[in-house]
Amino acid sequence: MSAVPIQAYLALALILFCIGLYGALTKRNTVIVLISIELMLNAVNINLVAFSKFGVAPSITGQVFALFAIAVAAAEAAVGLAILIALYRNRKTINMDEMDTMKH
Amino acid sequence: MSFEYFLSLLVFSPLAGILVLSFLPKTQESLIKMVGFLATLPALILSLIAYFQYRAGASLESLSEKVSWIQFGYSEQLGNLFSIDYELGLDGFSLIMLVLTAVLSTLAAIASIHIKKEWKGYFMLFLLLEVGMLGVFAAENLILFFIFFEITLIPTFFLIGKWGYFEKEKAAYSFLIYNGLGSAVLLIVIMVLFARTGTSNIDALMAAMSADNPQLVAPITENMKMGMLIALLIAFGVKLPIFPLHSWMVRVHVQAPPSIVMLHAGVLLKIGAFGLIRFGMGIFPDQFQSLAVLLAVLGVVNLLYGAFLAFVQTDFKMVLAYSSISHMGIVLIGVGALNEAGIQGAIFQVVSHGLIAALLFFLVGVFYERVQTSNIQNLGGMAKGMPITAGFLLAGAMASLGLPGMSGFVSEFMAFLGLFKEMPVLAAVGTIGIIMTAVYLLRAVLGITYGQAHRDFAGVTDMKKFEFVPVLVLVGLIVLIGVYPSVLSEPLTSTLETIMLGIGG
Amino acid sequence: MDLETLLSYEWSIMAPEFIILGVATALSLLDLFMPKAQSRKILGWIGFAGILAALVSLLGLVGHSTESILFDTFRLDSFAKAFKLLLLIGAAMVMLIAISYELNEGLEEFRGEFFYLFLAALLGAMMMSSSGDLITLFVGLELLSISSYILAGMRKRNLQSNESAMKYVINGGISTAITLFGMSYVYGLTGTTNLKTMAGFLTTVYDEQHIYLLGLAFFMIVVGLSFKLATAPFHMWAPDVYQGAPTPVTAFLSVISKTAGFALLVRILFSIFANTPSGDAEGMPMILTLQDYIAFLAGATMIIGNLIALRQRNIKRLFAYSSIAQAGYLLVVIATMSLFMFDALWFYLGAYLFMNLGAFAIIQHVTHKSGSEDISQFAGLYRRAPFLAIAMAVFLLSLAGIPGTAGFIGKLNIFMGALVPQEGHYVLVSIMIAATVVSYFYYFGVMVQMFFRPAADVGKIKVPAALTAVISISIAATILFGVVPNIAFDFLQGNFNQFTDFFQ
Amino acid sequence: MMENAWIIPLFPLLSFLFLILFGKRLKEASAFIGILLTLASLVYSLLVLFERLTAPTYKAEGVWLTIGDVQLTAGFEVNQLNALMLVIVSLVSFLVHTYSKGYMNGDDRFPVFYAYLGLFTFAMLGLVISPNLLQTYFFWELVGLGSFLLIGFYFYKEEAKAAAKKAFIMTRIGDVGLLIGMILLFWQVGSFEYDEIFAAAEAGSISAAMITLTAILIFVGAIGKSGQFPLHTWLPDAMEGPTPVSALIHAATMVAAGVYLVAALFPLFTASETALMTVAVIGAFTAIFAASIGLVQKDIKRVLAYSTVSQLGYMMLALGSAGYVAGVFHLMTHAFFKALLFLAAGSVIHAVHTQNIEHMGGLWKKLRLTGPLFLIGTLAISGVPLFSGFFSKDEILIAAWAHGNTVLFWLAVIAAFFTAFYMFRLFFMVFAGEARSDMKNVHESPSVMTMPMVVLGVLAVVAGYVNTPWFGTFLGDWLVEGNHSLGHGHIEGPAWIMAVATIVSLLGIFLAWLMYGKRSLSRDWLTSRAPLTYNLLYNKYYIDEFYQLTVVNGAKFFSAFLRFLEVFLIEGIVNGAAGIASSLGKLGSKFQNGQIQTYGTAAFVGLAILVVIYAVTGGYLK
Repeated sequence: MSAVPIQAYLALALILFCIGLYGALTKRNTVIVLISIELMLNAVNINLVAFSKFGVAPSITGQVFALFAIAVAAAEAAVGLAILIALYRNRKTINMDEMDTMKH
Repeated sequence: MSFEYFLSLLVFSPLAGILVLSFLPKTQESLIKMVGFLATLPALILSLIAYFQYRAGASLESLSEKVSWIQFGYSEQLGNLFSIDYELGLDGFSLIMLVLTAVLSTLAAIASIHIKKEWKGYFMLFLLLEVGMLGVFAAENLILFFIFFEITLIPTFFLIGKWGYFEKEKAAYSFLIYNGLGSAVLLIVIMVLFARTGTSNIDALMAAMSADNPQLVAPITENMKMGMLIALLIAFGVKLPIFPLHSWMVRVHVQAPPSIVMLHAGVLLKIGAFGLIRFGMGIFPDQFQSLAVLLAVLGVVNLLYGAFLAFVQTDFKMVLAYSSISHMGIVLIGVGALNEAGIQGAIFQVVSHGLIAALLFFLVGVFYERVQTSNIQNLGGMAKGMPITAGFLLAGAMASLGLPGMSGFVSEFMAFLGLFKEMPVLAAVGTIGIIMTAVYLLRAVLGITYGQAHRDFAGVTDMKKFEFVPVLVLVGLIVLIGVYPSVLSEPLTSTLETIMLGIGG
Repeated sequence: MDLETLLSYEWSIMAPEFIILGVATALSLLDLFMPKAQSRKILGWIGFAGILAALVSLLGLVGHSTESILFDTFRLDSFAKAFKLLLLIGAAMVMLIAISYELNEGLEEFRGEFFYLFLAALLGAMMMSSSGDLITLFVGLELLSISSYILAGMRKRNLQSNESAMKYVINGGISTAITLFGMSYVYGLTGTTNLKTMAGFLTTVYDEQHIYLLGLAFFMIVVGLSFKLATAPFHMWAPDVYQGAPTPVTAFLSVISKTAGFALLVRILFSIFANTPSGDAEGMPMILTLQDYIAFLAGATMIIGNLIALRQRNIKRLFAYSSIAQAGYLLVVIATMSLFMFDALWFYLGAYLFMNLGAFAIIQHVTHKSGSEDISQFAGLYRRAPFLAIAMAVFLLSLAGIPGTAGFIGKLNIFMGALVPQEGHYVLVSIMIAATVVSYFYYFGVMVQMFFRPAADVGKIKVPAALTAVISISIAATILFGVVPNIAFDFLQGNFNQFTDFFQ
Repeated sequence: MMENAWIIPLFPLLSFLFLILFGKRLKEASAFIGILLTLASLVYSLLVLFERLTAPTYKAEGVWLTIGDVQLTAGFEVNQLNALMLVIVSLVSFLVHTYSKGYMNGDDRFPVFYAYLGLFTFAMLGLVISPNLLQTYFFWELVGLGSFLLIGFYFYKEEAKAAAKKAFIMTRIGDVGLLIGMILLFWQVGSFEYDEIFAAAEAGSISAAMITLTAILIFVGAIGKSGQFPLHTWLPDAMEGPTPVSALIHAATMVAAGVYLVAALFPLFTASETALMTVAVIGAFTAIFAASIGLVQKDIKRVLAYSTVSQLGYMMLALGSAGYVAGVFHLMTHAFFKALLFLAAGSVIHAVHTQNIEHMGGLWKKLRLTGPLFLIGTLAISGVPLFSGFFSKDEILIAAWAHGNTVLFWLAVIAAFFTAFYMFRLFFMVFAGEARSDMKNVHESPSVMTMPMVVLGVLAVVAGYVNTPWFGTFLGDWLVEGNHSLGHGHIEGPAWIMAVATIVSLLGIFLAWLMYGKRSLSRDWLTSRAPLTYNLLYNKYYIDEFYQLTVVNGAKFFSAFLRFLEVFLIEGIVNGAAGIASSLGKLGSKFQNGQIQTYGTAAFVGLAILVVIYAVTGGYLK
């Protein structure tokens, strides 16, 4: 069977990463931003997994790495949401662009 | 000077005063002032001992100290490269500067009687400043020199900024920034030398630079040398100051308390000249020769620029500030001449102007103390109320305009003697400065002391007892050097010989 | 892997980590079972004791030969020791600062969490400095980051605190993603996450494509980590976060996570890229071709940090920019890659640790006394608390790099490293020195407040014992290492035999 | 004796130091200190002079300052000229000291005055025994200081202040010339020693051009000190000082220092015809120029001042015409009769408390002693036969003629006529006729003032006979003895010159008598005929105004310009730099807008930039 070439996986990951980055940098809604970050992290996971199969020297560690990444991403998201709630309690908004009491 | 740590003791003796002061209650004014004054004496005595023993024929080598201090990198792979020793030592020139510093510090401490507030902090900083100044002249390697050089910076900043006059903070800041930049440039040069040669010992550097194929960590090209010399010129040019880097110094002279200006004009500015001669000439002799003309020109510019600006000032302090600029021009002229006469003249001018400036600023303080102004237009006829002070002021002015029999003449004469040999035309232009000096000084001094009093100064009292001490000492020294210059020239002989050897003159 | 192998490992070399871990867990349990009413200060002291214990055990390990266990995921080389030393000392002092951090609102009931989260973060930092594998590195990094996100938001009733935490977590997430993306490429080109084997593998890479991809990875990692270091281009979060976070956290971020970040950066750069061919004719190692990019970032960081600091009125913001600038100086060390690199980095981080923590201890106390963080709060400090004023002056002078302080020697060391190479980094050095002079403006500005300006209220200021301890230690160290730096250098050269084991 | 000649200047120095320190306590008594100590140096100088008449020149030196391998020496030398000057200076100084006891009586700064006199005398004596140019310059400046202090003695008077300042600065301008000259000479010869300089000049080891240049530069110094044109303006103003001072400094001694300097360096000047010519021309011009101004002045001291200037011009003319002896001879005689005139004038002022001759008159009867003495002085200066001035002036005219400066010769003759005229104009207006203002209780000065005048009076008559064509030219022969480069002791000239001189001076006297004595000729015939000339003369050719307009304002303008530079350019650049830094900071903090995403974007952009640079330069797109 002809395998999908690695370039495809990499391209996909890259595109996913860029979408995530774009979202993280432009969306006003903080939840969306957090999700975009997840997107970026998942792009990494695709990379890792792809490399672990089709990389220069395929090895299982890539997938281990991916697992760790997923765990960490989850933790990060959790913390992010917790902080967002705390903020919402005080500020009554989840809009990114309103979080600028400190500047210059 | 028998025992080992003579110089360290000399340099750090003021710290004892700081220690004592820190235990005194800050309200004990007279006690604090007394301690502050006493703390300057050990350095004075020790330096005088050193001077007279040297005159008596003792060698200065016996004074040098050396303790290994910092080792960058790993000695087993670098040997003693990149190691910085704590090394103090003297030659004739630095010995003289040391004595000058010690004397002026003591006198300035006396002058500090006029300080009105926070004597404790004042004297602590004052003594710290003295440590820095003494160390600068005793340091045997560039990094130590730089450290002491910076140590003078901080106390001066506070002394100006806290105890100065109306625009004190502005003055303090411009002092800090100009000198900060100056020392930054200096640091670059020092570090390049250190990084490339692996040593910062001045003699070692001189040797390394003059050797045909020196043992270097990394090569130093001719261009680099020239660049470093120019950098040095800028660094010390700020201190000296050389036109157009002078504006900070005017502000400081006007805003700082007189006792501090005595030290500032008397010693701190001289560090610039000291560095220029000791390091500029010593380490980069060949490049220095190619810059000599530039220096001479700058010197003449300084001389005239300062003189003409002093001519239109209304505040006596401003006049003195610009006159300092003008007189530093003579140092440059001497250095630019680059022959025995010139260099010796420059060194003489360094000492002489130190004494004269200190005298004049002390007298300014005395006047200000009594009439709360130093503006020429509000003064006049002071010779009636305070004849003695006026007399000394006139004496100071005469010394400063180079009247024979006073130190100013000897230095001025030698500097021009030197320059006339090398560049007669330039020197001839420079002599206009001699005339202008007389013009602006007489205008200012006579404006204050002679003529009709513009205000009624009834009840101004003449100098008090303690005020005589600094004035008499300074005038005495000025006349001594003026009449019997050998007191300076003889200790300098060996130093001059080495320098001339370096520049192959 | 079976039990024998597991037992065969010399676990003792992880003692410090275990201690911290243990204390952290213990604290969390204690916090759980302690009566609500009881003050949690005691937890702080326990944590402090734990850190000291870890410190002692680490000192016990100093003489220990280079060792790596768990398939090279955890290495105890001199580099790790040296940096963990800094981390633990810093942590101990931050702990003291935290213990004496009093606030009527926000923190009180969470004090317990604060302490063990703090220890968790510390643990992460320590892992970062001594792991030999991308995965452990990454986990350590995240342990540090996530804990510090929460720490920043500790004062949950305080809007600024929430906001700073939010900003921190968002930017942090982005940076993590970028770093990780870079790492994934490195992994892909080598097929391993172990740094040592990676390095070995990379020496044989000659494919243009691969080298270019490595280059990309390099930039992603550098930029991602520059978030931790708060250096350009990822520095902008720092001022906001520093301002909003509780002062002890700010201190922690500005010192410990920075130090850990540098440890991580050096670890990755020099084990992965050090002997990777750059693919150019001379076969220069990749790292040297990338040197200039780091230099560029360093220059930018120094300039940005110092220039913007000029305009700050809020003391914590001011110090945020100052710490950006300081990070810039530290980047210079890495950019120059001279034979003095490790010493210079270590010494300057040490000096920076003392002077910055000392300063933050004072800032916390002064600002907390008045509730405002405007630098005018320092007005007349000399009258109100001479000791604080003079100590602060020493720290500021050290930060400004004035002789007689550790900061100066550190800078000296950096300059030397930058100028030793054949073509010295004159531009970089000039920028650094110019930036230093600019920094005089704001450092002395604080001093002008303390010494020249009259105080708003003339009440004397009392300093709690813990803070006094921190300040005294810092001032002592700052001056000691400024006057006789060889103490530090001898220790370094005596015990860490030139970090030669870094590459083995 | 001569071995210790160095002690002569020390007496007055001692007096200076002593009085400066303890004068306050001594009050009037300080006069005696001054008088006694100057007497000491007078006696000593007389002894030295007598010894020198027979013994050879004595010179002693020691090292003063070492520069590299060059050694600058200091010491003293007693040759004919020095010995003579020693006596002249110490004598006049002694007399003035005595005179001042009466004149300054009651002044509350009496001791200070004597201290200053001591200082000046010390400097002047030091000047005349200096064996080298450097030392000469040293004291040259010090006499300037003495003169400055004494002119400004009444410091509270604005005029005195201005005059003192002017005197110091104008002379300093000259001094700079001298300084340059001697330094250039030093690098030519390698020494400041007179004899070495002469040796070099003779050996021709200095280029002619250089000799001329240095000689002229040194002469510039002389111009300044001796109030020659164009640096003469300070001398008349110097009359603000107390009259004894004018007698001592601005008549007899210091102003003659310029002449002395040229005389001392005579061999150098003779080595360059151009230099000699310059000296002669300046001298002659000054002589006639100053005399013409003197014609119309109203202030008794100013008239004398201008006469001094013109007489000094005579001396310069003499030296410039290679008349070494004539110059020195006139210097001596002039010292005596001009000192006499000033002291007498002082006595008059002391009596009538005004200096304006318009308010005087008819004092002959009132001042029985001063009058005749003043007359003697007047006769002497007018060159009436048998008085000292006659012989010396005659020598000068002969020298000028013999040297072929015909034009200058006739100028000198006219000057002589003027001199005679204005001196007698002065005499008649002061002493003849009736008082032109009511002057109460005018009485003769005390003997302490008159005695010195008598002494000078005698000298003003007899001093001429030491060197006459009739009884022999002892002075001349002795002066040039053993030094061929100084020319001959006596220059033979046609006899008619003496006749002409006599006639001219008598004419002058006669005219003055017609106008001011007998009044048969209206006073203002000159004024009415040529008011312009009169104003021109009365305002001293507007030279002061000219200087004010050009030099002073020039300097002021230039300074103002530099100040502008200072404020706007230099300060401006600095502030500009600071501004740039802070505005950059401002810009930076603008980006810091509190928006999280901006920060992220910044990081991303940074990354992008790096990658692009890398792609373009670094690895891939090569």
